Amino acid sequence: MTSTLDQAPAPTTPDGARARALAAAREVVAGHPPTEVPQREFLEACFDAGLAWVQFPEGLGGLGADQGVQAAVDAVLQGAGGPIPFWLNPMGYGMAAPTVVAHGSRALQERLLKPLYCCDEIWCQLFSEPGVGSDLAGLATRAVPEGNEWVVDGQKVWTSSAHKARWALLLARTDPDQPKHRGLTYFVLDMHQPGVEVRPLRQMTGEAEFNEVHLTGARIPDSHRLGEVGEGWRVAMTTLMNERNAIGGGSSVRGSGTIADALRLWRERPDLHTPVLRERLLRLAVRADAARLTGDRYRAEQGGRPAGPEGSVGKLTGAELNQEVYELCLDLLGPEAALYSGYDPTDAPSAGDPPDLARRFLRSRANTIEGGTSEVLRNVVAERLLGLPGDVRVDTGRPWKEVPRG
Amino acid sequence: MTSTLDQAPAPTTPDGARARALAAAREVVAGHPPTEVPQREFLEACFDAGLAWVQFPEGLGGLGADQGVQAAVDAVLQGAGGPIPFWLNPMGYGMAAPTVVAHGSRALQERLLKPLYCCDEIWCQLFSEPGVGSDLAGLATRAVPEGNEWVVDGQKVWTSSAHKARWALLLARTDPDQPKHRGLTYFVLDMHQPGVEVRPLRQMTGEAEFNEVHLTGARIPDSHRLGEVGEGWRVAMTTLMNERNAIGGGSSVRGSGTIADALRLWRERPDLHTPVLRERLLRLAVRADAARLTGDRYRAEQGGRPAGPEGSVGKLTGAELNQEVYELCLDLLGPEAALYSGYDPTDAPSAGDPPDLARRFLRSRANTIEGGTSEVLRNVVAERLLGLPGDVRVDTGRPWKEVPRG
Amino acid sequence: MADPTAGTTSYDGTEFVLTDEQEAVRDLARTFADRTFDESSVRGLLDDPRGFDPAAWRALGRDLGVLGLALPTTVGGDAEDGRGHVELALLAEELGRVLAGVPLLGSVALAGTALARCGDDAAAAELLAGVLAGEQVLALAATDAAGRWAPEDTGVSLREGSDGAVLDGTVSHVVDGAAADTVLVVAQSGDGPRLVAVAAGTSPADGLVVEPLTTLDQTRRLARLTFSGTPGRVVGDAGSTLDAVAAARDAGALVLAAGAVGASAHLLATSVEYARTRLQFGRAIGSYQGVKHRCADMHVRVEESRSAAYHAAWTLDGATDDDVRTAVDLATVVTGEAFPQVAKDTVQVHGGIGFTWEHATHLYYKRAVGDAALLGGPAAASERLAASWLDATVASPAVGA
Amino acid sequence: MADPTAGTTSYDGTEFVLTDEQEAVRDLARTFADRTFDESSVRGLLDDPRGFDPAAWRALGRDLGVLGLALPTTVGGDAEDGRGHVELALLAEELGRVLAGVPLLGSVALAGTALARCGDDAAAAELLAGVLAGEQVLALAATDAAGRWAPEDTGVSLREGSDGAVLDGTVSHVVDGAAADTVLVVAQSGDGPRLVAVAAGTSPADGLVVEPLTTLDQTRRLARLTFSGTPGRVVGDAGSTLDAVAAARDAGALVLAAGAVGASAHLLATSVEYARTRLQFGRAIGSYQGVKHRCADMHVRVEESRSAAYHAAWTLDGATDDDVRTAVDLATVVTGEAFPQVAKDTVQVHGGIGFTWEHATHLYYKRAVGDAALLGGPAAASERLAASWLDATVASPAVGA
Repeated sequence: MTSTLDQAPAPTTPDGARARALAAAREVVAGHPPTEVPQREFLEACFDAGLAWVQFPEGLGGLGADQGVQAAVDAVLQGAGGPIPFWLNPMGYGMAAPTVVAHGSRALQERLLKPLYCCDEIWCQLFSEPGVGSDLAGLATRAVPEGNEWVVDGQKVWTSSAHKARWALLLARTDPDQPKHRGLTYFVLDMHQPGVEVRPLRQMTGEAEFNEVHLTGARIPDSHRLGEVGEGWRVAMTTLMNERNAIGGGSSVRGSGTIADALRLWRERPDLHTPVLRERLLRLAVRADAARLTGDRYRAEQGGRPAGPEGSVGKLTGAELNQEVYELCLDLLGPEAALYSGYDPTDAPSAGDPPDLARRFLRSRANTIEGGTSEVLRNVVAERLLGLPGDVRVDTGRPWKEVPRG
Repeated sequence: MTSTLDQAPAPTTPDGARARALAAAREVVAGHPPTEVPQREFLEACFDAGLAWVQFPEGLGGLGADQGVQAAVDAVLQGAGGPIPFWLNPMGYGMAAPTVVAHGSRALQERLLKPLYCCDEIWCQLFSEPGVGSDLAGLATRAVPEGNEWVVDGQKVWTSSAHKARWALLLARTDPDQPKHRGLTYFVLDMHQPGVEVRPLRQMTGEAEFNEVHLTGARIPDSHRLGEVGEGWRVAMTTLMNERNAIGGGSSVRGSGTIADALRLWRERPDLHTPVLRERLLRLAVRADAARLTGDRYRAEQGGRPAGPEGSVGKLTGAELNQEVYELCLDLLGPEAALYSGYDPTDAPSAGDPPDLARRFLRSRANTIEGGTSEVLRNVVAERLLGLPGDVRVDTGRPWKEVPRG
Repeated sequence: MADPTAGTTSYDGTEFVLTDEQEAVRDLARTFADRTFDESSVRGLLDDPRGFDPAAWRALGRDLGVLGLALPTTVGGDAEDGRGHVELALLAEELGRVLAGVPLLGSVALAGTALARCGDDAAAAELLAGVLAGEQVLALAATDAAGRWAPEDTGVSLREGSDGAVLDGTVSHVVDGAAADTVLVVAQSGDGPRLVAVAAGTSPADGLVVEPLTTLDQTRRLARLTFSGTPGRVVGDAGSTLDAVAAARDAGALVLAAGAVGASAHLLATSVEYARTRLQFGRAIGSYQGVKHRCADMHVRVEESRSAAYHAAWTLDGATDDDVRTAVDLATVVTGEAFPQVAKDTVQVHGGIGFTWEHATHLYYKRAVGDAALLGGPAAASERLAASWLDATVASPAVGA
Repeated sequence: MADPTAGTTSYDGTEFVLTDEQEAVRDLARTFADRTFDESSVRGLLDDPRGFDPAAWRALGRDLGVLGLALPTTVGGDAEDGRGHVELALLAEELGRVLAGVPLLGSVALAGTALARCGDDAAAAELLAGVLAGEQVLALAATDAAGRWAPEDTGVSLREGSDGAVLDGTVSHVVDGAAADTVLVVAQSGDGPRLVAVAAGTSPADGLVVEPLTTLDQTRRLARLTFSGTPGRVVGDAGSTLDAVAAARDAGALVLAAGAVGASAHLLATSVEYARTRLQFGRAIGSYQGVKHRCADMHVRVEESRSAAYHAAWTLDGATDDDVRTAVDLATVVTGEAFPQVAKDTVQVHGGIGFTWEHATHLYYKRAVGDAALLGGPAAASERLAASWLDATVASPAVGA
């Protein structure tokens, strides 16, 4: 059904847990109506009721229930006007929380999860570096042990929300003598310390959506390590898969998502119509719908199971489609496309403004790069889904420090 | 100028040689009017007058003149109704003759060149093999010395005109212990001997334009070797470059070549017009014209010098354009495209028939494979014209027999 | 036009999740297709005058009993509440995978659906009995003399002869038209278009000339039929004709789309296997990004084809809230773009061998090209989608009720 | 419309082969461009209110003397027999390569050509003198209030005021319109469109409002001009106006196309250098076919762009037997497709860094996008080519006399 997302999830959980969670959700929205109480109060109530991540242990924002129950709970919470927690603290909610709960000590979990969910503490991710690009495992930021701490030096880039983040997920090299994947360790870094400097990174749209983060003798207590020393790559892979699937998630309503911008422009501006542009728009709308249905199909076929590399298909098609959609919008606009709302970072439109198509057009160039370049995603599709052999590797098994970089 | 091909070539040759050649050409057409005498008589007269390949030595069909003079001579000969020799014996005229004159003994040259030019003896090329594909230098056909002869065993494929050829250009492996490029030798093989078996190779159009050639103890006198033992690759490369440039040569008249088929269909069938197909045809016509002008520009910029890897650009664009042109033709034809003139090899239309668009459509699938796949040509463009590094090689320097094949 | 059965029943399954019964149909179809058709048997039919395998047809009808899966019980089929299209798609996918030589499209999807919707269940049941048993072949002639899908005006006229209804005119590109025992012709009468059943046994003396066409795709036969005062039997209601033929086209387009999914998936598997094992310069060609990325794109196309075709099937079953015509047209456009492209990519991945007659790829490529010329093809479907999504001034392409 | 000078003189050079003098112009332009403009100076102009470098403009006009290369001697330029377009293209290519901030397009190609063809050489010479010396800037306003190229009806009207001609109306997207000392406006009079020179010094009290627009491409400035009873001076013949503006568009389109060639070639060189030196997984990224084949395709696009732009230049010089309008439109369509694509490919080859403000690629990308919105762009050129090549029932696209 095209409206599967609105339906109750498949009943894979014992009815008891499900009923208990739903009762708790109804109690929260009754006691703390999200449209009436401050957002923080509502979020705290959710957390305390175990509705933040129902599959987490009790006391850590969860109920120890099946993850499939979350959709039903969210339907109640959001149906009453509650916020979508992911968008409040994306790196925290989507990436940090599952990693901390899987790899952190109980003390660390208790320290971090509630402020994360309540948005008292925003999270960011320190993975990418100027030198690494698609070769993430080749990263050079060093973490050196010193007593009960780690001392970190290096430079990270493409960090969203770094300027407002209290905590960062950090991937750093702890052993340069190992082959690259085996010398990495995963940490939680306190962003509020002298060794951390955040600089905005301006992009072609004029805005600075991302940051560079310079780490100079930054310190991390060993208790903030997630997973074993040298196991950082394995820990990170779980996180990245979540990110890619989130990006390529897609919509389940025809004509929504990026294509909606082109369809709206088409409807509102009949003066711009030509038969050739009509054909181009139709083809894009068809591709958007084929991608949408494929996302629906994968979700249906997977039931409650987490997505695998199939998620790369949606990310790949979505990224290229976005670019073509905004190219069409600019072609439709003709001379109007020569204008811009302004490159000063403060010129960026606010949420209520009509879509700034030229800005989205420029922004879409990053879609085939961020979260896995289209080249890497095609490798993933071909190698992991189709079983084609990998490329000839010159770096496998060599100590990281001996592999040429640049 | 769009009509450069009709003009006299740039005067890079001493006027004497040029005038002498033109005088000889006028004498030949006066004494042996090509529209009146048998074709063989005309060709023999041309050869004897040194007008076959003016740059060849006297007595071997040439005058020892600059190659640039040939265009002026051909203008006279073909202007009087003479045939275009290339199309009478393509492998002989375009590939065998230059190779024989560069690498054969004088005795061999005297034996082979005149019958070649007069079309008493047709030539073919035995390079490709079922196992090699783009990796031509990996070929497996063996030539083993025995007394003053070589004994050849192996299988060749994609051979045009093999069934009517008297001679073949053969590339065979003479030393499997050498890395693949260094163990090859180049021969002239007599096709009229028991060890040579020619089998037609039927293609998706229904016709058998090519052949397989099975070599079983075929014999070659050592005097029919072209170039040194182990130098076959170097000798072959000259020949192949000629072939690729011939394929990608292109036209110098707007709207001619493959695109003409689509333009003619468009003109003759206004009932098939739609705005969207009109746009597609326009884009193809623009691409065809951009490719045509690029060919013109390369020829003009190169003056009389032989083409280098730039020829790959024309072959690459031409092949993909051909395919799109015939795809458009079939889309234009709609239901008519579901029909075919017949798959029996005898159903192929003759020269006078209207173009069989469905047949050309099917035939065009080979364009991006034959004479260098589009993948290989993109490598050539990127590596030889742009200087990008080659791929990681696992076969370089290894003895041929140790490199995996299949 | 919405499927009249949509919304009248509630469907308790989930779109894209096969029921156990549907899984069983797929397994049955796959086993049958693999056992019955291999490359050699498919090639054997290329020059066969009938162009299909009567034994396989009988097996599908009589032994497996799968030809009535999407035809209503009221005409002898197995489908309740307008269901069965998922099953039909699975069958068509598996048959398409092997280019099976059976007249499923003409007999079941086109003529069968038209009869089931013609308004005369008794006549429909009578004409369909032989088909459901795999004993007979039916065809639907709703094209014009140029082979264009044109049910509103095929150019065949219906008049009262001395002994009943007679037809005059020519239709071309009739799927399974030469093999058909009975052809259901859409003919123009004073009451508008009518369905007229003409027995193929009708002698030339009665003015029926059946010419098999030489088709680009030799695995799917087309014929030209010329009627000159040819007697026929009018079936169904005058008012139902166009709706019946439209439903037939929907079912036919589903069979084509699902067949394209099976064929494309087969081509992809062939290409991947070749790319894994064919070596060039000492390496598998699939390790080069030129080949590897092409295969990745083929995979995306196959996946999207499957999503679109299955969505059409579930929608025809009334199991989504989408519009039937939209879902079917979407499947036609998506598979109509993907299938030829995947076939071209397959030739390119295989290199020279993929261009030969000996290699099976050309049979699939021609199927892809030939399919595009049937039922209006992706061109007409695309035009309808554009009219529905883009031309309406008020309606948005968001899914309505 | 054929170039009126074509065919009147015989040209003894060969198309695509530069004469020694043309080589010298190219070398001069390249040296000048490289010495005068680097990324830092180009970025410095992004926020400059004038948007161009007056010293560079003076150097081109007074010191190098290259601004009149394609303008006839009769108006103070250097061109004989309608020649000089190859030289203009070479100059534009080298300036485009570095995104040079000089008003060549508006002052020379557009306003200069329009004046040279307006039918009043004396007035043209007078207005052009400051431009040829690199002291002044001219602009041509032939767009409408929405910025569409619309010389037939810009929406500006010309009437007789108490003290002479006055204008009313709005034009937008006027290239170099805010920097211009004099704007040549195409205005509608009772005699049809006329060229009217308006001094930019005209005070707002006289009803001239000049609004610089915030452009996507900050390296090429556009302005909106509103006239309210604004006084101006009519120049040239009524009958010559549209031909003069059409010639201006041809020259402007040549400058855009040649500039696109220089810019695309620069992007390709940047991409190749990055692909040669940037390592991933221990190898240069240019050794992967994903990147390598992209670069190969970029090369083909740059080569075809150069061929088409040069062919337009030689054709405008009367040195080919092609039609001027066709050759210019072809150059617009080919470069209009290639330049944005090459810019997009450059971003992709560079990865994240190519998306940053700090990297110069976005300046070129925006130039590519902005250019497409000028002079009707590739869309209008493509439409004219289609009308000429495809719609005529008799004429074939083969080159005529």
